[in-house]
Amino acid sequence: MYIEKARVDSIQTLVPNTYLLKVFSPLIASKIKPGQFCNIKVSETDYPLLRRPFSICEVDGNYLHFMFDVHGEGTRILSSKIIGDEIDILGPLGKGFTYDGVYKTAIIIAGGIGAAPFPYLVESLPKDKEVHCYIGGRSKNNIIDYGMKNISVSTDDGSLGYKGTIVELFKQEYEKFKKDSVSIFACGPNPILKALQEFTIAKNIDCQISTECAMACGFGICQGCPIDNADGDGYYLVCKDGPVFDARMVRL
Amino acid sequence: MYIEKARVDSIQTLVPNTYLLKVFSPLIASKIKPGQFCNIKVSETDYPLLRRPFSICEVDGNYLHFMFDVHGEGTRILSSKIIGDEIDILGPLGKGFTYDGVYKTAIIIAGGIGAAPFPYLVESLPKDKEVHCYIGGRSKNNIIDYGMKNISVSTDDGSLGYKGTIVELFKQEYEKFKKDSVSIFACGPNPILKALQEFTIAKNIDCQISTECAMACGFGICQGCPIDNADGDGYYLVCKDGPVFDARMVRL
Amino acid sequence: MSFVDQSIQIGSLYLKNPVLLASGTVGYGNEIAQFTDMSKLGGIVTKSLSLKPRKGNPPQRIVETPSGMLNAIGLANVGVEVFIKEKIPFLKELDTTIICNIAASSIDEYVECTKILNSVDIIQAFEINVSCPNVKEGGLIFGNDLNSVGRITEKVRAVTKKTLIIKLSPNVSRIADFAKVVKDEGGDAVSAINTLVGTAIDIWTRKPKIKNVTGGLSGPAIKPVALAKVLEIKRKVDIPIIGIGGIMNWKDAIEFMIAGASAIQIGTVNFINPNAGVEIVEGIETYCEKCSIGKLSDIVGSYQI
Amino acid sequence: MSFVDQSIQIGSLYLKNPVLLASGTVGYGNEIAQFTDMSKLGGIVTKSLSLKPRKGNPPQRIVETPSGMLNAIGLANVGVEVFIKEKIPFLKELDTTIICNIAASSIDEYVECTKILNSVDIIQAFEINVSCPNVKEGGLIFGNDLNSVGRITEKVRAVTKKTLIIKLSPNVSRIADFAKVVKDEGGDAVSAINTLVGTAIDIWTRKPKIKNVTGGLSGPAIKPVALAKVLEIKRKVDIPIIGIGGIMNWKDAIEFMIAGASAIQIGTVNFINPNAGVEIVEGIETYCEKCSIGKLSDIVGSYQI
Ligand SMILES: Cc1cc2nc3c(=O)[nH]c(=O)nc-3n(C[C@H](O)[C@H](O)[C@H](O)COP(=O)(O)OP(=O)(O)OC[C@H]3O[C@@H](n4cnc5c(N)ncnc54)[C@H](O)[C@@H]3O)c2cc1C
Ligand SMILES: Cc1cc2nc3c(=O)[nH]c(=O)nc-3n(C[C@H](O)[C@H](O)[C@H](O)COP(=O)(O)OP(=O)(O)OC[C@H]3O[C@@H](n4cnc5c(N)ncnc54)[C@H](O)[C@@H]3O)c2cc1C
Ligand SMILES: Cc1cc2nc3c(=O)[nH]c(=O)nc-3n(C[C@H](O)[C@H](O)[C@H](O)COP(=O)(O)O)c2cc1C
Ligand SMILES: Cc1cc2nc3c(=O)[nH]c(=O)nc-3n(C[C@H](O)[C@H](O)[C@H](O)COP(=O)(O)O)c2cc1C
Ligand code: FES
Ligand code: FES
Repeated sequence: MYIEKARVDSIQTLVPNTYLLKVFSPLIASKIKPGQFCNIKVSETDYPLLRRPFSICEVDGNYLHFMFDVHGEGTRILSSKIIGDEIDILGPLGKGFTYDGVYKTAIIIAGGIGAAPFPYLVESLPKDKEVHCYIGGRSKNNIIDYGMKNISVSTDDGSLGYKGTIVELFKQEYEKFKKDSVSIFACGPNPILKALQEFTIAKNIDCQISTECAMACGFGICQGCPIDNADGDGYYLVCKDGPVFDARMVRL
Repeated sequence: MYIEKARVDSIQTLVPNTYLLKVFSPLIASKIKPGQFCNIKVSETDYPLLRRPFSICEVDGNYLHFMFDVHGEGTRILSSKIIGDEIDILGPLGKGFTYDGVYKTAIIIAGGIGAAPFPYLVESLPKDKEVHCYIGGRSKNNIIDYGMKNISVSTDDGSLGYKGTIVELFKQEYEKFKKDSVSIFACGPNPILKALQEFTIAKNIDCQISTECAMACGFGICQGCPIDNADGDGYYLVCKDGPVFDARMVRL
Repeated sequence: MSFVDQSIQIGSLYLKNPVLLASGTVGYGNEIAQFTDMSKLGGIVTKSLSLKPRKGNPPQRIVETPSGMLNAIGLANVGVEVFIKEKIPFLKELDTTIICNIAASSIDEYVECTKILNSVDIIQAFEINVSCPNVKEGGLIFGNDLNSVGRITEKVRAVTKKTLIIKLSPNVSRIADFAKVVKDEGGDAVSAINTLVGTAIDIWTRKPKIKNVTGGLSGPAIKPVALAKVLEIKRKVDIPIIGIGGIMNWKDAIEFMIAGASAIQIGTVNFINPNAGVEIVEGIETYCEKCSIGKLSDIVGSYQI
Repeated sequence: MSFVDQSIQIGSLYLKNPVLLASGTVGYGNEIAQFTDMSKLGGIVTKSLSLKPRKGNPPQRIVETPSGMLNAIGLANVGVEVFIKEKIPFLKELDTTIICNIAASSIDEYVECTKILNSVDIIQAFEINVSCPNVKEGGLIFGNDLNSVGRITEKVRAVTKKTLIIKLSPNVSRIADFAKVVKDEGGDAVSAINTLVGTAIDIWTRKPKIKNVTGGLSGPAIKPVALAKVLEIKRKVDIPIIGIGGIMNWKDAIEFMIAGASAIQIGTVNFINPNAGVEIVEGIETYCEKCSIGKLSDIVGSYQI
């Protein structure tokens, strides 16, 4: 794990309110794995106080990409960075996706900004795996297909693709993959992950979900980020034991 | 008084650590007088919390100039503004210089960043007045002669002009002006103002000094900025009754 | 065109909306009137008044801290007499509710001030400041002592029928006990909170940055503490609360109301944005419309715990 | 090459420098060791330990506030037994002073924990947490009660000869009274402060942002309050103080020492900059050189008032 002062190389708007930030960060780039995250200091002052956690979106040589939505003040500050600015990044953090198992098709399910971790995962999957990406959003302007392949889309308002949630769409299409061995990788709003968790546990499909939780440190010293274990008799820490968990391991 | 969102038109370094900021602020520009000041919000967030007071340095049509030293976090943030940024400015505030009296020569005495209010004063003086500017600084790199005329210089280290404080230099040269009627306008560190106050009161010379005090509001509602009156039995408010005072009125 | 009823009733005090400007942060109203339309506010609370004029503390009186500020003004004020003669005429013109804040160094002085001011028609309520951290006599010696707060409430209550609000100190373990005693002694409401005691030291001169050594901490830094105090009172004592502490915008104001505040006061923010009060009234309006709240007072204490 | 003597003596406890990592903000040292050279620190204080493991509070446990954060971890910890078996071996390797923080829900539990841990050689001091705002039993019920703090100090003192530090609650009117009782009952030092009680509410769901309803406020926001508490103790009671609260850098550390702290602890800043402790030690060094201070302990309580 490193704390690296990373120079902004580019920042672009992918879809309204969603940015792609590219920074020069060779140390972290050399180690970080899909599904891991970094904890980013968005300003040079002590305000806002805490770092902000972001999944690694893509690695390109010495460069890291982060994909983020402007949510509150921290992400607004981040979105106003310009080329040459330095950003203080702590990472790589957490446990990422396990994707080298014995399955045939990787199914990616992303809701909204839940798309963030997948370009790097898609890129990193063993060449023999097939990939199918399910991407959901509120409306067609929110569909983020950056770095995705083989895409099915749903929107809440039906303005693009299936009208409904992405998990509903996946459930309908699941028959297609039924005979193959599949492994699911999902990230998005909690209700979506919950619906998916129920489905995959019932059907006994391998499913890894990337979870979120308010964090102070991001590396295990504050105990601020608990998530219930499946039995409900103890907690994992999202930052250390996650953010990616086997869907069977946790209670959402 | 106005609260105006002013667009940055230019920002330049005058001498190391001293900046000149030019903003488009037509309302305030139309009213502000030499010696008055503005209270500036240096960031778009609630941090730093308070505005920062700065003297008006120059007015150029719809534009205001401020001259400032980087001192702490607020001025550091201000110095990193770029063209097109918007800054929230409250002004004009306080009582400025009275400069239309019956005197022949205006003598300006500035220590360090105390130079800030004088370009506008020099510009605004009635055409029949003569002007002589005494400018002091730590070393030749700190001498700010922007907008000044007819200059005598002192430095603490003797690297330029007289070696010593600017008030010492003025006292030595005062003989020159003795027979004329003069009016003194001064701004700078407290010890300099104090020395000058003593001298001018003893010699019965008109002298106005621009003072500083920590401020919260800048317009009279917080009572945060008292300065002792000459008798020591009450306070003036620097922001409302000053920042410019007749040297006879206050205890420094 | 607004369909939201923002009016608030506290004892006999009617406020057209819950946004008040806090004592000590608006003087007597004249300066801030240049920046904002005071008739749109719920009301203003005057700078603390004492029987005789007070010069206040020597400089330096204020210092900025992270997301906050310390002040030790020391209750500088013109005194009751000058207030009535010179400030009341302006306040009369304002078309907003006037609450008069009183600070004193003895119980008798509280009573005396209230008596004198009680006859001034436009003063609609009294806020008794028993919690100023910046004066030697009175202030926290009263505010942190249950007994004194009870006595002051009782004695002042006896001389006025106007709405009586006691402004509580946050520098205590159980603020609800203080609210309880105010209620028991006939107070109509409590204001919470006044500033927290704090200090700052210059590491080069080793002197306190504030001449008075300690000052009162206000601003966003104290908001979580203030909210917890309001919630504590609301959960334990049935008395109207005026929420104060670090409110910068309408969201903060709503947060205090949900926690239990019937009305709110804004202090430090006035120094930065003297129009904040009006903006808060407008923001509350929009929030209510979004949430289909017809009567704002319905949200008071509506926390889901 | 340094000529500044940063060493500090508190009771029988020798610290090579005054910078300690605060309880609950470094776990048991292992994670943070990846980012910083712990041998350069004065020491670390472990996460509060209880007799049995504690699961802690349900999420959400933390929320950011202006220049601060609220936490309600609820003393999640592995318990004394697992601590000795699994955490001590790592701590042994660290070449820094280990202070063991204990939290309990009864006086007996405090005594029991101390007894067990007393036999562990590398533990050089105990810090007794009587001031956690986030648990139902123990915590502030003890910390805000003079009598309880006295009893706990007395009973724990009876079972250990190691340096005994009591960590005080800031949620009281007169913290010096608590320091006095600690001194009278044989405590070697006090730590000040633990977090301030605070809360935050989501205005859309009307639920507290923290599941526990209230949490403890830490970070720069509380620094002025913490400094005032340290100064209050220093001016009234002759007992070593460990200053805590909102320290972000060496300047803040020096400010606390001038106010009266013999040593300091850093908490929240570790989450943002896990190397802050070492940077503070270095900054103190430079400050002392600039000010020609040969022995750092000379500045403790050197305020000019
Ligand atoms: C492991 C992990 C990976 C993430 N990856 C991404 C990503 O790749 N792209 C992206 O856009 N967002 C991601 N998020 C969410 C992102 O961290 C938040 O959107 C961001 O912290 C919001 O900060 P803010 O200041 O704009 O919002 P504010 O609401 O002002 O933040 C206030 C506080 O709440 C916390 N917070 C707010 N929303 C969230 C959230 N959803 N999850 C955790 N903490 C939150 C902030 O960190 C901050 O401490 C991730 C979160 C986690 C935990
Ligand atoms: C009426 C008036 C006019 C001024 N004009 C100018 C000017 O034209 N150019 C210029 O460079 N400076 C001027 N100053 C000083 C300027 O306001 C401070 O340098 C600035 O506020 C420092 O802010 P900071 O955040 O960089 O420093 P910090 O030290 O981080 O500020 C912390 C707090 O202290 C206050 N503060 C710090 N130094 C001063 C000071 N010297 N006077 C008043 N408050 C201070 C800040 O406003 C802030 O509230 C003026 C001050 C006053 C009162
Ligand atoms: C400069 C200043 C002066 C104050 N003077 C008074 C006062 O005279 N009487 C009083 O009851 N409260 C006074 N207060 C306290 C405020 O009314 C308010 O309770 C406190 O500042 C918290 O609110 P805020 O965080 O919105 O500022 C003062 C506060 C400040 C900042
Ligand atoms: C997440 C978190 C957990 C904490 N846990 C403990 C604890 O277990 N025991 C304890 O005595 N103090 C605990 N504290 C309080 C800190 O040790 C410290 O007193 C407080 O945070 C103030 O210092 P700071 O502002 O530097 O963080 C905790 C603080 C935080 C932020
Ligand atoms: S965020 Fe601190 S332990 Fe997980
Ligand atoms: S700065 Fe507020 S009264 Fe002068």
